[in-house]
Amino acid sequence: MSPATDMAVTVGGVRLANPVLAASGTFGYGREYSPYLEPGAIGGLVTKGVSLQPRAGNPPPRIVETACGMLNAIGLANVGLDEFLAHKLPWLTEQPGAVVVNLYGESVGEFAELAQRLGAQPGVDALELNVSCPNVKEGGMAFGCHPGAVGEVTAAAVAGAQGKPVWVKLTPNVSDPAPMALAAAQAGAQAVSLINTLLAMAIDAGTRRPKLANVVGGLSGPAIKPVGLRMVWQVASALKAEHPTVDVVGLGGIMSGIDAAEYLIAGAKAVQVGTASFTDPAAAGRIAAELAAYCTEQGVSAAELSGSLRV
Amino acid sequence: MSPATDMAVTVGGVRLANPVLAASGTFGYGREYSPYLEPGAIGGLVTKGVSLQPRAGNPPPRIVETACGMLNAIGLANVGLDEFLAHKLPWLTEQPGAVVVNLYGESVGEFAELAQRLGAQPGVDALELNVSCPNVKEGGMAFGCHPGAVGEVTAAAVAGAQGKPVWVKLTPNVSDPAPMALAAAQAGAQAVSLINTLLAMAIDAGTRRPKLANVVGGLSGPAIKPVGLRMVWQVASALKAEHPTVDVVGLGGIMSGIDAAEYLIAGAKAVQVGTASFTDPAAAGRIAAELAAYCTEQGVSAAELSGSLRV
Amino acid sequence: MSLSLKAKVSSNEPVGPEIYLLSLEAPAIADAARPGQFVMLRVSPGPEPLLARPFSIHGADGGKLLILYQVKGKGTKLLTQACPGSELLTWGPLGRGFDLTAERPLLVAGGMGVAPIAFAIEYLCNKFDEVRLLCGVAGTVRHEALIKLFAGRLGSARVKIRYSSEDGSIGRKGLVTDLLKEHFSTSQPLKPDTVLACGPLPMLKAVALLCAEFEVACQTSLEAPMACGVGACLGCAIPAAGGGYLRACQEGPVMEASLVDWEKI
Amino acid sequence: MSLSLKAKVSSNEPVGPEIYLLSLEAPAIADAARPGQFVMLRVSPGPEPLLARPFSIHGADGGKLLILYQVKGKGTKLLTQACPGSELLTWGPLGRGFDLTAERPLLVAGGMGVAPIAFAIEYLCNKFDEVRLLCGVAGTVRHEALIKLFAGRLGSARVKIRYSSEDGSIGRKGLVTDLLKEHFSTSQPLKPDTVLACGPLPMLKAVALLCAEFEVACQTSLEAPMACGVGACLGCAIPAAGGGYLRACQEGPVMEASLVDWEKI
Ligand SMILES: Cc1cc2nc3c(=O)[nH]c(=O)nc-3n(C[C@H](O)[C@H](O)[C@H](O)COP(=O)(O)OP(=O)(O)OC[C@H]3O[C@@H](n4cnc5c(N)ncnc54)[C@H](O)[C@@H]3O)c2cc1C
Ligand SMILES: Cc1cc2nc3c(=O)[nH]c(=O)nc-3n(C[C@H](O)[C@H](O)[C@H](O)COP(=O)(O)OP(=O)(O)OC[C@H]3O[C@@H](n4cnc5c(N)ncnc54)[C@H](O)[C@@H]3O)c2cc1C
Ligand SMILES: Cc1cc2nc3c(=O)[nH]c(=O)nc-3n(C[C@H](O)[C@H](O)[C@H](O)COP(=O)(O)O)c2cc1C
Ligand SMILES: Cc1cc2nc3c(=O)[nH]c(=O)nc-3n(C[C@H](O)[C@H](O)[C@H](O)COP(=O)(O)O)c2cc1C
Ligand code: FES
Ligand code: FES
Repeated sequence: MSPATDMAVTVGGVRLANPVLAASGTFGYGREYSPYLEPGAIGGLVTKGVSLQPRAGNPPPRIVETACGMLNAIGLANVGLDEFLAHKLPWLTEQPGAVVVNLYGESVGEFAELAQRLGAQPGVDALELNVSCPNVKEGGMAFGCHPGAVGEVTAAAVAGAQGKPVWVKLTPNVSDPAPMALAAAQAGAQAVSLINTLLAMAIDAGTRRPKLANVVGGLSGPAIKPVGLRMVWQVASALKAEHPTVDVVGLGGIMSGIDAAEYLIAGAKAVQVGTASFTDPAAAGRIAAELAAYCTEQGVSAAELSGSLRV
Repeated sequence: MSPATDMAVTVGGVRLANPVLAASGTFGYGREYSPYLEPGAIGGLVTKGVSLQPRAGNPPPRIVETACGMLNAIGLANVGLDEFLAHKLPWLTEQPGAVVVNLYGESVGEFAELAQRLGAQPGVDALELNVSCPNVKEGGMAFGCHPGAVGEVTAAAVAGAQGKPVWVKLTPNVSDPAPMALAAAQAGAQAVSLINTLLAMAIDAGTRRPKLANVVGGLSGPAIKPVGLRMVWQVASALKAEHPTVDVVGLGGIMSGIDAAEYLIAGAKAVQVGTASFTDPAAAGRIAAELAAYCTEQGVSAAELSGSLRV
Repeated sequence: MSLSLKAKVSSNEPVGPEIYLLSLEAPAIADAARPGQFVMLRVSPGPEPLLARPFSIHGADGGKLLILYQVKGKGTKLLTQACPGSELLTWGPLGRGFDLTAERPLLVAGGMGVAPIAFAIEYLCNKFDEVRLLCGVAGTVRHEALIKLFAGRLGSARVKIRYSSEDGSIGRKGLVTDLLKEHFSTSQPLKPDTVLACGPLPMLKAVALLCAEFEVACQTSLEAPMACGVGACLGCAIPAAGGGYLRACQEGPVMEASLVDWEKI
Repeated sequence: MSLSLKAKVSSNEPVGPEIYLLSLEAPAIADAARPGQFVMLRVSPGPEPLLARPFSIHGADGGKLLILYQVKGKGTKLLTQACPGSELLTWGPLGRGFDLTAERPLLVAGGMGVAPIAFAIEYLCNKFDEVRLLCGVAGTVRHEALIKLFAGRLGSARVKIRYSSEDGSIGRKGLVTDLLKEHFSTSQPLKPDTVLACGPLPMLKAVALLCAEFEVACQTSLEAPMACGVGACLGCAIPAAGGGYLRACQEGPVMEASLVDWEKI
């Protein structure tokens, strides 16, 4: 299908052929899904969160299915920065589509160092700071619930990133994500992405034990879409008023092109597809095609759709 | 079925024949569901939120279905206190099972007045303060997100309630509900019930309008169960350490006896069945029976099950 | 008295494009049912889709409950897959039906609005020698099934049907309200004393206005998104003429047109 | 090369209590499949249940993919309702299968562990005159289907099967590890050089320990909850002997027993 409408967008300083990205932690380092997607089918991908040192992650069980959703407590298992640079990034750089590197530090200093080393890589289009992981003891969500901490982490990353756009991934585990978004914008972020997972839990009534070894985990999937839409709308409205050049990347439960359209309408400039890839390895590409079909039918470009909610 | 095990519990100062209550706003004033439940099938009910003056509620559409959940923006429509006392409470008082009156004020003073007038009614077993409704402009969630405000409202209600137990219904739209629970406990609440609905939104991609006239609404149903379980566990753990006599009433997405058991295991002393009643008008009774069957099979009483999570 | 039960599917057959006739074994509900009332029907035993769907009672015959439904979205699509023998959680009969005490009732149906109207016609045929129905359809192609249905199940000599169709393929070209206006103007002095109407909202609104103009009582069967069906959730709010809201499931689905705020709806 | 496709159900029949044999039209996957590999299968097109289920490839025959599955929970229950002609989203073949280069392999299956082992046997029958299998079942009643299956599909003269059963109703009373120990002790000097095992975790653990004791290489096919099946989610972590974790879907499901930390698993 050749969409009759313009699907290209510029979001958070990155030009995308279409507004659909694969979400961090659900698309590996890209290559895992290459058998299932046409090259160039999606606007790009966000890598699994990279930390300075390799991380083994949490003990299993790490995932459990819930009603229209799933919990994960991976614990930010990842190959570490050196291995990422040596063996993951080169392949990614050769692919069409933007490469956004999601990164995770246990301290402001670690975020700065990661931003510096990753910012220096020509193959990296943007950095996404994970200040919202519910599954780790240090950093993660602890940063993401306080505007001051979000601002500090963001400023440090922006200073280190040598002009590379910095995005900040926000947690939904707050009453109102707008103060966090404004703090990130104030500190120089070019986009905020939301939502990360909702802190949640599952219990096995048979054994009376938590179903996850980590006890709690993050809820994702269609179940959380209504929460994601609400928060994207709140944040997009707040940014529009105070930082109109800072973009929103929306995610949470997107399973179809219509779901993606809803996020754009709510105010996102681009979207990310997470858990859906687990339910269909070709999901991200299919969603991009469905979104293009929707835009064609509606006679709008992707950019025009963004923020077009009529309240 | 006559359960071989003891299902009676005392929760928040109220003795219940079994730990299953019907949740506020999902069971009307009780009578609506009387054709579908055996008398005495459930431990009791929590009424639709009552305010001093009658409230018409929000314009329609007020409800919309989402993946394994629903949004509502009823806007606390209710008959008002006078009508409640004259025409709803008398019938309720004649039924077996506890009567918990959920109440909603726009100010601390209104909460106090409601508590005073309802506390004086012999047919009322406990008061549940709704400081967590996401669908109203004044009061509601605004109170529920700040420990200071929760404490103030609770103290005022406890002072007015003439010894009637006061329960406080907490919102999930916070990073951690434990400070709210501790503030309620400190101010004299005998139980906290959680969770209320998650603030959320749905968009119609065809019309590019919100699906709810109120734009945002509250997410309930199976989709939110993992969030409810996590928060009940957090709050139960916190109260156990600091206010061991204050109980937790758990709710959010309970559809079966096993779901109810999970909440008890997480630390709730009783549970409430909400949205499930919409999917099956006999749900609350069925869930009580299933929970009794589970307890018999496991050889535990309902009281023993409470807080038995092995972490 | 309403009740809830697992109703066994007796048959579930397409009667036209995207239109199905479902027959359920639910004697207790069928016996209590009155025209204009509805049932709530759970189309899946699992949590998705979560809510039950409301359907008007199309007929109640020998312990069987008939439902005439159109495929709209995922719930009704799933319903088409319910095989005979399978069970569907059903509760009812619910709500306020038609008041059938009028002396000269006139029935008005638009499209699928025929579902409850057919039940009312059966009822009225026991009482009157002649029952008049004005029936608006899109055209013979899209609504062939409904037209056949009338010719068949309602094809009693007592039922006098006049059609209007948007494409002119049957009866008068135009809207059913055109027929209604004509009927009001020409039926003097035996003008109907009550109109009983069911159909899409714009049609009901036009019918209500016309009835007000000609000073004829009007009962409209309204739809609203529903969660509980029993008056508990307050989700099914219909703006009331006097301000505030009425519950479609409790004060309705059939409401006196004069009670409804047709501007706000 | 793995790929994803909507596979048409050719047949989906019960072969015993709670055990079904599913045949899917998936030539591209079937052709690429090797024993020990698996596929991910979506049992519902909607969001509930959300995740795909992993199933070992039980056979690959003329473009058909065979899956032998046991009803465990809601996903497999739903799967039993997939009618011939319907389509199931399927991706694979996935993961690391058995290394079948051994000189004197011995197969060990426990219960449903037979699903991938059967595919390995077919493969080995092309290479060896005799293939030995030790098979542990609960008993003839509970595992009648599996036993029949061996007698049937694997009933080649080349396959030498010894049974153990927990209730003594077939073969030796006891566990399959009892058979294995006996086999190790009595098969000298033609002791197997590699054991290929699939079955419940406690069995695999016991098999791994025994192989270590008798210094026989051991490949175990492991299960873990999976979300993606392709190595991306990191959900299927298996504790590794050297610390850290291996992915059951990528470094497994078949893993050298020596790579696994059997204490932590
Ligand atoms: C009292 C009452 C009686 C009804 N009787 C009949 C009947 O006899 N036959 C029949 O075919 N239909 C009837 N309906 C409408 C029927 O309930 C809806 O068509 C059905 O719920 C749609 O479900 P779905 O899952 O297929 O659609 P969804 O996927 O839920 O939605 C598809 C579309 O249908 C609309 N819709 C959903 N629910 C309703 C609703 N309750 N009312 C109106 N539109 C809705 C949605 O807005 C959407 O545009 C009745 C509705 C009410 C309130
Ligand atoms: C690589 C691999 C190959 C497999 N091959 C086969 C096979 O050939 N035949 C077969 O019948 N089964 C096989 N399984 C197991 C099968 O995937 C599960 O039985 C199935 O996912 C259960 O789904 P459900 O929805 O019916 O159960 P659920 O409702 O999800 O759960 C029911 C019970 O099964 C357990 N369970 C769920 N998922 C798994 C899992 N992935 N592994 C183990 N236990 C699980 C749950 O903990 C729960 O106790 C395999 C699993 C893996 C990882
Ligand atoms: C298994 C898994 C791993 C994840 N890992 C990360 C991560 O490393 N960094 C991050 O920022 N988000 C991570 N996420 C969150 C997702 O990127 C996304 O924000 C969330 O899942 C909500 O979107 P979804 O509902 O589409 O999955 C992870 C999610 C899942 C399910
Ligand atoms: C239609 C509807 C109306 C509600 N009204 C109230 C209310 O008046 N007061 C209140 O405290 N909670 C109200 N709630 C919240 C429920 O009591 C409950 O906390 C929430 O729905 C989560 O539980 P569930 O998932 O079992 O429904 C309402 C919920 C719904 C769905
Ligand atoms: S549908 Fe619940 S009150 Fe009408
Ligand atoms: S199942 Fe996702 S990494 Fe193995």
